[in-house]
Amino acid sequence: MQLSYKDEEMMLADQARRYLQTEYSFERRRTRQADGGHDPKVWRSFAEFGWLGLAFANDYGGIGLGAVSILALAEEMGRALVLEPFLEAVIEAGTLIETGAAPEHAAALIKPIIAGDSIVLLAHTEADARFHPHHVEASATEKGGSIRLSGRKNRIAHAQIADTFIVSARETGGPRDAQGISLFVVPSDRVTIVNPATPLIDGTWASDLVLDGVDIPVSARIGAAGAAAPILEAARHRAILGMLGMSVGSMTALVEQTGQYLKTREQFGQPLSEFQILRHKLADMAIWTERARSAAWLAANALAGVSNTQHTRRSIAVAKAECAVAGRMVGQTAVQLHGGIGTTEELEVGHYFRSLESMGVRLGDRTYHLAEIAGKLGTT
Amino acid sequence: MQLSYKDEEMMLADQARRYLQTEYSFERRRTRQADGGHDPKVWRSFAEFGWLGLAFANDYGGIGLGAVSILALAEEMGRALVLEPFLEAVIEAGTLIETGAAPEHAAALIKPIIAGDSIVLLAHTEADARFHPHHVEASATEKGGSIRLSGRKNRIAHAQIADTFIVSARETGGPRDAQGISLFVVPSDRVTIVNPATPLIDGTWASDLVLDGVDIPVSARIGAAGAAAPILEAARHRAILGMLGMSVGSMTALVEQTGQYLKTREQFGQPLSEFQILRHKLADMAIWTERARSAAWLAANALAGVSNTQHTRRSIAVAKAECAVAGRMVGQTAVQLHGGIGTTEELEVGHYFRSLESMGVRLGDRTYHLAEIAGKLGTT
Amino acid sequence: MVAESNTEDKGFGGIDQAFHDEVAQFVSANLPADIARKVDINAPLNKDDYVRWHKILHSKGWAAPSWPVEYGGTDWSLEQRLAFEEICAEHSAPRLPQFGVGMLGPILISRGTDEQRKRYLPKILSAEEWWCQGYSEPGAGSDLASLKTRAVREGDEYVVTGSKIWTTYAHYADRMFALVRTDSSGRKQQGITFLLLDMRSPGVSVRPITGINGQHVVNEVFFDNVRVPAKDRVGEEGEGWAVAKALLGHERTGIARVGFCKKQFALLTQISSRLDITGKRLLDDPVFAQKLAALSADIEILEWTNLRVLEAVANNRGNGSEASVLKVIATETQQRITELLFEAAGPASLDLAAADGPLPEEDSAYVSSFYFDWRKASIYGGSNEIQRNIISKTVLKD
Amino acid sequence: MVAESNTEDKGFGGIDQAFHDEVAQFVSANLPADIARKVDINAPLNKDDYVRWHKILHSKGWAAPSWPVEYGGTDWSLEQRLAFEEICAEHSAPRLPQFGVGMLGPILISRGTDEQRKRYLPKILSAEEWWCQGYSEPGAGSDLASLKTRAVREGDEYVVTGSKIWTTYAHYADRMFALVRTDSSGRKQQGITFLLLDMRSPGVSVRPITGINGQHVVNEVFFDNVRVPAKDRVGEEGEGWAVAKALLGHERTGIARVGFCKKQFALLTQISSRLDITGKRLLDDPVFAQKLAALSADIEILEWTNLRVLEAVANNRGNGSEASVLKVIATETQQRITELLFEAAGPASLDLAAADGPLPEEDSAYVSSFYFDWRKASIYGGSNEIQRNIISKTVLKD
Repeated sequence: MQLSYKDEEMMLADQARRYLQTEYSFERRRTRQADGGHDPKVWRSFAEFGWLGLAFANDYGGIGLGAVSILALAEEMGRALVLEPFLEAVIEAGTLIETGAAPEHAAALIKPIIAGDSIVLLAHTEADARFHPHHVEASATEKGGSIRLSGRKNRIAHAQIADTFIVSARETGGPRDAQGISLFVVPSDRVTIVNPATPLIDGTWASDLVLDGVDIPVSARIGAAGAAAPILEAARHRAILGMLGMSVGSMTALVEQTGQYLKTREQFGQPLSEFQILRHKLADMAIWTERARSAAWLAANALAGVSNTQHTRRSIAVAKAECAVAGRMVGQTAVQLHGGIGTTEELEVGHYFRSLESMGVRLGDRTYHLAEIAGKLGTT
Repeated sequence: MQLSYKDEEMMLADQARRYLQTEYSFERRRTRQADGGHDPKVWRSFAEFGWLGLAFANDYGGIGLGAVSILALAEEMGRALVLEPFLEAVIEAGTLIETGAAPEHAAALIKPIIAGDSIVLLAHTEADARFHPHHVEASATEKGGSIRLSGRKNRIAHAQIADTFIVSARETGGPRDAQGISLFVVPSDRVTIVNPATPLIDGTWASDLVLDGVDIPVSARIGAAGAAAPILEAARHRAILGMLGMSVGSMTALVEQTGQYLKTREQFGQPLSEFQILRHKLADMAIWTERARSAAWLAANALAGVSNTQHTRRSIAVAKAECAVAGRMVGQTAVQLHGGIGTTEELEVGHYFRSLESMGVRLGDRTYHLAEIAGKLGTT
Repeated sequence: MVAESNTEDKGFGGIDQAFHDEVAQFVSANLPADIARKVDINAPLNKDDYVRWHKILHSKGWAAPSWPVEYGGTDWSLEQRLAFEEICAEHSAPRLPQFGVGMLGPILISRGTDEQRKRYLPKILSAEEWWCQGYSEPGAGSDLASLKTRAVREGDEYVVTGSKIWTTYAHYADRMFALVRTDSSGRKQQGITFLLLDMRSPGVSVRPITGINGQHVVNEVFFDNVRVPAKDRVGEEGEGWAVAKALLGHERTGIARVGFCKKQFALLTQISSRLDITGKRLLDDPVFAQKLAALSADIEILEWTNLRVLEAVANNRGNGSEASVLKVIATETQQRITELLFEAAGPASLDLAAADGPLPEEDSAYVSSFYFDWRKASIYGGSNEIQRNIISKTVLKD
Repeated sequence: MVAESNTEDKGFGGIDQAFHDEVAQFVSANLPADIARKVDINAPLNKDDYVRWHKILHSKGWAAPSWPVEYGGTDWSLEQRLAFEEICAEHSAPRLPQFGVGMLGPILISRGTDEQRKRYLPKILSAEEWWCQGYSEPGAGSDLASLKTRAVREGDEYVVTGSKIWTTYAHYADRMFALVRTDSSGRKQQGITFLLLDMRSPGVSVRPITGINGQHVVNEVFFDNVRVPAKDRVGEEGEGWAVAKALLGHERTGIARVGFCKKQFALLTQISSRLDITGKRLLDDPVFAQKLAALSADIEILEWTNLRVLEAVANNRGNGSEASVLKVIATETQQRITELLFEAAGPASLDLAAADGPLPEEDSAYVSSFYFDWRKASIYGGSNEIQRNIISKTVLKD
């Protein structure tokens, strides 16, 4: 059990905070947001700091750090509201490859990721999936040594900058069966990118992808045919962990900024911080943030520890459900305490709020995760 | 549509308030509570004021007033936390008789009620019913001109003082069918009263009733055989209306008393009423009370207007669901704002709180009534 | 003042069917479909949308129901006016900005000069002139009376310098009615004057403020020695606070927005009724249905609270905090609606609808935009914290 | 002080299984069934119940785990002590009143005289003497330091006059530790002295206070010229506030009560698992199950917050408001549990269990009693309003 950062994790966080404070100020972020969020120079720095290799095994040239390190770094990224696809292209896609692909295949994919030369994204969600983790209508048909992919992927964030997609497609079964899903590595130039710059609430862009009978070699498959569900789950869990860290970082920043604002701003002849009702709402923000932090550590320990599928699933669901409501309460309250200016795009507050709501929804909203818990009451 | 009391209703309320303020002080109430709540002298006064005949038709010697008058009087009873079985023995049982019984039978039953000489109670709820309105396992078997009643009724408030029960029993169908339930007039000495003084949270007593093969004449049946469901519903709706009125009266009293307390009590060198957080909680109590008042008027109008079963049902469900949560919020907050003393039996606050929670549960809790609404979404 | 000017039927006996049908039929027949669609999905409306609908209502004589007939209003009761607003909202008509008809009009009618009424009322009625409201100032927050924009009398003119903020649709407006400070020696509520000024005057500039949802609705307005003729002052110099306040206390039909809430509930039902791949609707999910049930109950409670408040005020039985209670209940209900819309949309809530460009097809396209934007409801018009201050004052009678 | 006296393992690496099993097995084997049943359904416990269980723990050497070994304590780490409390709670052991073992004991160990330690500690350990706490006074509320009970020095004695309120189990107690005022000239925190007094002294009287649920737990205690030997003063005269405060800041393992919450959740599951006539369980109702899921998540968040807080405090990384955050989260979670128990019971929640007499059979017999009683959790021990004041102070660093 680990309940706080160790020295090396603190060092990682300090390094990230220092870099982001100067290089990722709110004004610079605003410029990057206008371009969909990705700045190759920033990404290059991430690579140089070793963050892109943080979680990969040494064998692949990574640093081999675990769940708590991901949490530490993600917290700083959430604090700075980083728009880069760190969770998607490193944590999520990386976990997929490392968990699912054969070592040689994995090495070939991972090394350019670590170097910052390749952006690989999972293309899994489809329009009718809602939050169902196994909803795949896209089809993969094997014929004469090659595989033909057909289907449509929905709302893939950062798709416009990916060079490679890992596409989920169904080889057998019905549209929501866990069995029968496979993952395929597809170069982005084989895919039609629709709506390349559709804005999302967190400030990034998303696109739909169309695979209109794309033929790829069988060797592009990651893992065994039809057996991608557990690989997807492992990647989803680690991506959620990253989101929890980012959420906690964002909430922490909101508590600080809101406290500062209340102390600075005067109304009716005294600082807002003198009004007890506003102080109590600030206290509520702090309480929700501590709850979210507990959720993040709960998830980190579940993913760091001995694998126990039931326990891990429940832990992730509990943590994600908690973070969603905490993020909402903190975001809403921060806006309310800032008053009019909190409802504009000019202040960071609204951006944090939108980003928190985004993380509350992505990979399953609170209702979805509570239903996961409810479905297993009494089984742990 | 009526949205406030007319002069005659205000006069009724004033009369009730004056009487109850002097004759139903908290100290007197405490004495009566030790005896299960009923005081024959108080009941006699109710009769003399005409309150027991308030809602009955002129034909039966009543005053023939409608839903809004019930609301007005109930509000005062809630304000004074009256323990008498006014809702049960007058509104609920009275509605059953007036709606269901043949005129002569009705007259024979109603006149002594109005005079204060007879206490008639509905014996309907059974142990496994939860809130199901048609749960009746007690059986009624007709044989040779008489009917044999067998079964058990659960948690009948004030049973120890009733001279007559109106017992629901099933003639046909399964335990939760709407069809097949009949109502029978049974003298209380034909019934075995179990646990005659089991305390309820609202300060009254309840008992279980056992009917161990009680033979009664067919003429004891109210209405047609097996057709009691709509009669029960009409009585339930009016009893709920009365509870809404009582709840609003109790909440109004709690807002006033809590405001007074905050002004009187000092802490950290100033009256509690100077603390903004406590002021806002008091404001919340006032807001919830106004919501509950709206609920009560919504219900009163639904019951006063042209009968439309779907509309009436939804209105009652909306109002009851609202009053339950409002009563809880007002009760809990009143206790919290009173601090330690609010958690004792010595102050009225706790008694109001318990009574409000009781009314929140009786005849269906919030969850039950929300489910009623949910089941009919889009049908009104 | 306005609310009581022609309320013969204070009993709220219910709207007669003929009136209801006439309004409903007129809206159904005359509301342009493109505007209705925007309203249905909470897409942003532009000036042209508002003006088109205003002119259609004007052609029917319904552009300013609350005004006396002599100025082009109606003889409707308060109840009818409320019903009119609600029926319009339920039938997808946009809520027209109220700065001209709802706010300045009544002020001019009760406090203006004949000349002012003749000059301004007809063009408000016809939508030829668009007004904006210059009350809030940077740094003032809920402390409205602390305003600092100065107006100095020079001969027949006032010279105005300062700035206003949160000015809704200032970028559409031809004119502004504004509170300015002509004297700072007394209490902060004193020395305030009510002026009508031309947005095209030299020295007026407008800075757009982008909302949290990316849309441009409010603005900051700067005045650099803007000259306003003294005849465009409403009321006496230094009595502007009373002029503004007389209105604030009386215009209550617009707080609850019950029709709007019902419309949103319809959208929510529609979004939740989409069949998924397994043939199920979100509406049939018991957990979601329970939330919908609670929300529909909340809307009904809001509706009855609104009716009770209006009836109490019409009969002078108010205690003074009714508008505050109503505002809290209304905005909390509305915000709860936006939350449930956001939830119902599922992953589609991740999309941030563009502020302009072609209208998206999906019913849920604007749910997140609406959710984020509507946080303002508990801030503007006196924050809900201020409303609770007022309510507690009334309960404590201090 | 106490919390840090023997915490070698500050890493919270997890409790080893052997320790866990030993505690669990001991409790299972030795806890009297009648006590366990009372605990299971939240029935009131009497003095005999508490003393029986205390003596059983004492026989095993576990009556005062937080004390140093030399006084009869254990060498357990903070983590083990926490685990001990939680395992006991999960296995239906009652939470013993902490006035002797948890509060006075550590005070005497750190601030008492040798004579006081010798005189009092053994009888606390053996449960021969029952202590109560005399801090709160009528009229003081959360403003503890405003106490007025006076103690006047007369030779070798103090003469105490005044009253205390909310004194838990004063009617069971042999002795009381009390804060009294020996000087009222300075700041209200000054001039307070910490005394140990005999409840059987002439001049002590106890008035029972009946709780909102009809049970008698707390009391008002009156002192009419009660004579207390000066040797029963702990610390110096006038330093009682510091003596009391040193403890308040350090005893944190008892705030969260995670084991208690889990136990309540088990009761909730049990009540919700009853088959109704249609063969369904409330547990399977999707709406209720979702509420249970949210509650079980809340309890897990409480558990991890508790672990994080204890680890931070053990490693001196606290910011000072941890206990307040924990208290708010814990009491709100506990109160939510009582609400859901109340709901699960359905009509049975209408019954008010008797304060004495034979134990009812139903699992749900005490749900309403517990629900009403537990409103005190957000009032006692520093109301949640006070806790939020503290938290905001920390955030604002003022």
